[in-house]
Amino acid sequence: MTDIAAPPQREPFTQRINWVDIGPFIALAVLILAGVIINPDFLSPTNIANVVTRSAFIAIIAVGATFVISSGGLDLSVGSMAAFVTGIMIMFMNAMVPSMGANAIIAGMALVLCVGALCGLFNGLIVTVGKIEPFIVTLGTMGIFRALITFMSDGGNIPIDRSLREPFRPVYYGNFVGIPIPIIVSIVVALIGAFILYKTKFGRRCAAVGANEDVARFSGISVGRIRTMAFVIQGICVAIAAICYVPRLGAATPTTGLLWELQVITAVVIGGTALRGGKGRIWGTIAGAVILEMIANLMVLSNFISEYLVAAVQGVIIIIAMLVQRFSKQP
Amino acid sequence: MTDIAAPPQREPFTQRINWVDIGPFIALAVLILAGVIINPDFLSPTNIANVVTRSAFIAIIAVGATFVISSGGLDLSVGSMAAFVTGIMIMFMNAMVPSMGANAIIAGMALVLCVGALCGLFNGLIVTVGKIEPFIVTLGTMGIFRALITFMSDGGNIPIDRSLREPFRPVYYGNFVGIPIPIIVSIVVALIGAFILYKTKFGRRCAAVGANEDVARFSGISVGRIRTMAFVIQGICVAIAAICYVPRLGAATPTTGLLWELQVITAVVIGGTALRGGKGRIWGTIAGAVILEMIANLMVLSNFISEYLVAAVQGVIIIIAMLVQRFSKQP
Amino acid sequence: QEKKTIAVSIPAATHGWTGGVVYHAQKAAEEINAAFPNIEVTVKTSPSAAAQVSALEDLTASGNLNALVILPFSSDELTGPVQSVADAGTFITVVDRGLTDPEIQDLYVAGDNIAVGSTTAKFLVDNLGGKGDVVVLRGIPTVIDDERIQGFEEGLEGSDIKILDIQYANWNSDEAFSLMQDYLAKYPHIDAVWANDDDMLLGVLEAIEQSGRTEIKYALGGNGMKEIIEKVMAGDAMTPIETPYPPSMIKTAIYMTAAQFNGQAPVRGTVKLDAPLITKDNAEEYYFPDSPF
Amino acid sequence: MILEPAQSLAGAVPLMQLSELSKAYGPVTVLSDVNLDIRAGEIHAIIGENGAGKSTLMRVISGHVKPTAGTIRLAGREVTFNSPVVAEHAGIALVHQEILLADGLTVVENLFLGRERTRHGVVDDRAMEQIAWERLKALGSTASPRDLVRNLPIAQRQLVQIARALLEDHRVVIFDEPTAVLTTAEVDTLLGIVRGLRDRGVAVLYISHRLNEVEALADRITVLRDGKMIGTYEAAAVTQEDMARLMVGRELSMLYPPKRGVSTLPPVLEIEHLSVPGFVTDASLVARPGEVLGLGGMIGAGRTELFEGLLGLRSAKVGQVRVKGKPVRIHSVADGVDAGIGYLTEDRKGKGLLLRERLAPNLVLTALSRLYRKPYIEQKLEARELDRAIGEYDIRVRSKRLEAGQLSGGNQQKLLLAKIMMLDPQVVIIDEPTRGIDIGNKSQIYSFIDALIRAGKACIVISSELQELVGLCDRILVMRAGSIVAEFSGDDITEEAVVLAATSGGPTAAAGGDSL
Ligand SMILES: Nc1ncnc2c1ncn2[C@@H]1O[C@H](COP(=O)(O)OP(=O)(O)OP(=O)(O)O)[C@@H](O)[C@H]1O
Ligand SMILES: Nc1ncnc2c1ncn2[C@@H]1O[C@H](COP(=O)(O)OP(=O)(O)OP(=O)(O)O)[C@@H](O)[C@H]1O
Ligand SMILES: [Mg+2]
Ligand SMILES: [Mg+2]
Repeated sequence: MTDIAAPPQREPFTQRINWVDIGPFIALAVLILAGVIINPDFLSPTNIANVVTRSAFIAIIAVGATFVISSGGLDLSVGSMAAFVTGIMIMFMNAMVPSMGANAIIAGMALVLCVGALCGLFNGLIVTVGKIEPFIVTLGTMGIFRALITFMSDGGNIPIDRSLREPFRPVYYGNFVGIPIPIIVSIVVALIGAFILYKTKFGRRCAAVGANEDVARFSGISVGRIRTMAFVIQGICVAIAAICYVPRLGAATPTTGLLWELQVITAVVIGGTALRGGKGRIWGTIAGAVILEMIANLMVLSNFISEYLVAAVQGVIIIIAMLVQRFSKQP
Repeated sequence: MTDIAAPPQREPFTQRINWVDIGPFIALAVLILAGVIINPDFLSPTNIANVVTRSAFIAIIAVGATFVISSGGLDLSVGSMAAFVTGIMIMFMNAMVPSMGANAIIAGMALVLCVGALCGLFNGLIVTVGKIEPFIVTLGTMGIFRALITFMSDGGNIPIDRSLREPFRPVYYGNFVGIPIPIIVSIVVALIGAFILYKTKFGRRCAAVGANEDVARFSGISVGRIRTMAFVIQGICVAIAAICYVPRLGAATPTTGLLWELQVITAVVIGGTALRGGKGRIWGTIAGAVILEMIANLMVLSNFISEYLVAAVQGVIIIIAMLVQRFSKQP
Repeated sequence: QEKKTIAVSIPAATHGWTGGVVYHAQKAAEEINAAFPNIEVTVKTSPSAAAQVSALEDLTASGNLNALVILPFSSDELTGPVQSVADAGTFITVVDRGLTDPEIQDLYVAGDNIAVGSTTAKFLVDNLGGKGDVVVLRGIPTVIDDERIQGFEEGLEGSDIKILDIQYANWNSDEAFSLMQDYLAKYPHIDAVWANDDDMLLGVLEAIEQSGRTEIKYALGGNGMKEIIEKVMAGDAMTPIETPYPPSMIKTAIYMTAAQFNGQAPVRGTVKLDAPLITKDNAEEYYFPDSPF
Repeated sequence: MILEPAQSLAGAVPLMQLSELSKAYGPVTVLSDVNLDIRAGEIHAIIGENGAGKSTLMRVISGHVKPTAGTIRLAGREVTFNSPVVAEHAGIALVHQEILLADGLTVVENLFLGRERTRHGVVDDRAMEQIAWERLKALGSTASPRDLVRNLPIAQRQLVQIARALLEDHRVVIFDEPTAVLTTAEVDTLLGIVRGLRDRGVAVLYISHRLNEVEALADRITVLRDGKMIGTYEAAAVTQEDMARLMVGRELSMLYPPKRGVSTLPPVLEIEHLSVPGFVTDASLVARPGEVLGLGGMIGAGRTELFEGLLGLRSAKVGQVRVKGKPVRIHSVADGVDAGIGYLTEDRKGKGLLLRERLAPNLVLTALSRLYRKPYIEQKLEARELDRAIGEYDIRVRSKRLEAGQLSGGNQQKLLLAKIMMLDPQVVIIDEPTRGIDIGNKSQIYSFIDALIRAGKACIVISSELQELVGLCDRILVMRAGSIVAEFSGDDITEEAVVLAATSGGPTAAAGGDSL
């Protein structure tokens, strides 16, 4: 009974774990197959590049959401937070242009990261100090951020200064060794996220808090601090996404980031992270984000779906994607 | 130890329980006070009647949501489901008018209840049989129902037949002993809901399934069936709400019920039902629904809020409402 | 000869007017595809500015796009992306809202949202004898909404007509209904109501009817929804006029764009659709009974 | 002497027959070829070391786990239980070793879950509460039917769980270490009830590590070792020593290490005037290095809350706390750890371990910051720590990739001990150190405790097992109804004295102690 050596033939466990991780990628593969059948152009380099690049926003934010959700929280405010911080960033840069010229972009980036972190901190503190359901808190702050951007833009929109458009453009449209910048950014974010979640004390504690709050407290983990930190990370991710977003649309409007929160959470869940908390799966999340964007892309590329029914088809595909995973999990 | 003493006086517990239940009503009271201070017209009979009547839709749907949530589920599709069943109902009634005249309304009501129940069943089966997070499933069906109504109405709207307008009108605008019909309906729905949830085996098992799935299963409760039933009840409530809704504007449009799901869930949570499942609180839910509608009403009645910031103030008030509860809970 | 493709990119049918746009766009597509075998028109809707940019990328990805007809979500956000489509040599037709850089578009079929506001305002100024109290319901915070409000306020300038209140009702009849009920509770005297879109007007009318308030002389909308046109034709006292903002403008644009692939010389420049006052007399010409809108 | 396995008596037809039962998890064989017959109207004890497979066997019998091979016959007919429900309909009830209740619900709701009593369609709360009240009373539980289970101490939960299993009449009732979390008084009541069941012709399967109970109760005894049957014996024929030897497969050294005698060294931990509203009133105590300080009392005396209060896990009013003479303020477990206080919870499944997490992460969870100066984690280091702990505390795991929840109760406890010791605290507070632990492991844990005392640390042991307190501790404080009422040391320490102080003429005084 005392044979301690971890025998290599412990397949069931290794397998089970791998399967959960692979699930989303299988779904992704299936989707790509479908795509090729529907429209050969689907696999054209430009199209793939476009789709993946686009999914960057959601992917980056969803990495943050993976922290929040695995620590047992939920953040509905990310969409409007994105709009809000984008607005702040643009206004600030426009104000700085006269004095700093193109450097305003650097300053803007620095600022938006701080603002994002603060927004996250705000969410986190209300949740942990006020001891209120994250759902309600972030629903509230969702309204707050949305209103602030509407206010800042007087219900219209906040365009970025002409002189900044060009220098800023590459952040979205540029590429590095052929890979679009946003893709690189999101990969980097995911790498860092994965490192923090899987390889640091904080990450461990995050998962512990999400898995069983009592055990966490009895193990000397300050549950509140961990939860708050998760929200802060979420805020920073939102800010990073905003940085990639600005050059794409060149303006912040009251409708910026509308309903992103749903896409983000969907990406996380499709990625295999349970909404009730516990283990988070960064790479699955990334896959989830790409899946969502690909579905939207297929809707445009396919010609046999009535415009009115697009949303329905998307809904169906999302559910199917989950089923594919479910069953890929039973080997 | 043999003599069985009568059950002990259990003040502490009755008290504890009461506090949770009273919480939302305290918040409501505070809100009303604030309202009167902001604008005396607030308490005018017409205004109160209008507000409460308006809250009926959300209240009725939220009663259903209380079942789903307390059984550990979540339904994001209620808003678009409402739009969809409304559309079905109107089209059916319009088709029946020639043959049945005003009786088409009765037939329509019967039909919509069945359709609602089926929609709920659909959600429930995917969740329980497919074993997919309710969040994702209902996010998918939300898209599906929304698309269907858009399709049915060609993106325009589906107006009710002129000849039905008048006979149907009272269902929203009429009143019984001075109380508007929708209020009566929602009270009746709440009464029935409370009875089912608190006084029947099903209700007890709902809470048990939400509180601890494994324990429920070991106790021989068929978790799947209970969860599915909860979704069906949700569907029926949506249908009832639809019945009260049709006569109000006499049409279904692709924007009908937009974002109701968020209001519904908020009402339930403000009402004191925990999102992670367990005990559901019907009356709290009703209070929650009224609170939400009242906040919106106050936003308009108050003079000092920029139209841009309304959402922000609402968000703040919702959070405060939760805090009020939190602290009213510690006597 | 080889097939010419025209892509039409428009907002998704999220409320009545956009619903009308989608309807007319699809009708145009069907008709043209049927009539001219060498022309292929595809219609794509997008729920948001970001999605519309994505759609543009997708449509151009294949690289064989001859013309683009676009009704931009918002000018600033779409200017850049449309620019890059134009750079690929595609013929650009912009509908309704101009881009921030007019150089980009070959053809511009312009609606005039400012006019929608100001025409209505002028009517009120004339018919309320230059003074009175009005409440306003605005839509979803977007450029359209902003321009209409702007036009309305300009239109009132110089008169003694006072705007008691402006609130968002998101172009949603239910929210408009609630909002109007609250306006009625808040203001004992209202002379006129303006909802900057007919969807909202429907809710407003119900609320007024329910309240039984008699002092309200006018409840006006905008966009030319058929239900409202019907009222105008019927000479309704409360809604005697309407300002058109015909979603059919998309159809016009598509046809004008398609013409060039059919032998005719490409039409360039700007076509401005005015927003004339629709009254009992001219209502018929704005009435499309089979349109959903 | 050599023991002959008992021949199953001719005539007495077994109610239940297990033949060649085996269970394997993947490549891990947990049960192999178990043959067992269970008769109506007998109390059949199953004993074995931690991880021997007792619980697994019971889970198989009661349909919670499907056997990989073998057959079960009930009253002669072969049966297969696909779910606990089927088994229960066949008349088989299991009281789980771990507590399976919905904490969010009240006691009565848990009791009647899935068997609600109704009066024409309406659930009949009055009736259910009345029944609940009677059943709990009969079990000597202090819980009220309307208490939220979440708010009950673990012992009360156990009683609720037992009440639940006994709610309806069954042909076979299985108790998996029912007394592990109970104090003498409740144990006696329970034993009485178990005997009652037997006399009503019910077949009782009874798992316990408390051999004195087994001796006092069992008609026949089956011994498991490493998942294999060692044999079934007539209880009359075996002594506790025999049982211990059969379980462990070797002669046992004596259970308790020699006492160290009352220490006079300056105290490591001094608690002055600590109150936990509702549970503890004005408790003061000192713990000195070189002695084991015991904390006795009936369930619900407030011992757990005292220390949960000390560590800021409950709101508490503290006069002053000193560690090594220096005043410290403790608001959280983390503060406690920094101050050198380690607390090992009594509720290892609920508050001790992440059951769905692997062993290594569980082991290092509290010690993360001590283990890693750098912000990031090296799995290697972790693995090494796990090996060390496994060796040092002799944790029996078949694979290091298991999740904590898959360890047997006893091994979970050792893992938990290892987890706390990773902080090398000055004061170790162990709440119910040997709850559900087999005799072999017990003596091990006692020697661990002895070792750390000799290493100059102080140790406080909260135990509801009188024998343990008396056998292990050099000084004993007794709590009653939230306050410390007595202190014994040296030769004054006797079970009788402790029980008397703990109950002091209370209703259960008479019942106290004498089962030991
Ligand atoms: N799901 C599982 N997967 C793998 N191994 C398991 C699983 N469940 C239990 N085991 C192993 O089966 C063995 C027997 O466990 P079991 O709980 O039956 O022991 P036990 O006799 O009840 O011990 P204790 O007296 O501590 O309760 C243990 O070694 C345990 O690690
Ligand atoms: N949250 C709670 N609400 C109400 N009563 C409680 C709560 N928790 C415990 N109790 C009661 O408070 C008293 C203290 O329980 P506690 O578990 O601390 O006793 P203990 O001495 O630790 O017993 P054990 O041997 O189980 O540790 C008991 O009467 C228990 O029933
Ligand atoms: Mg066991
Ligand atoms: Mg205790």
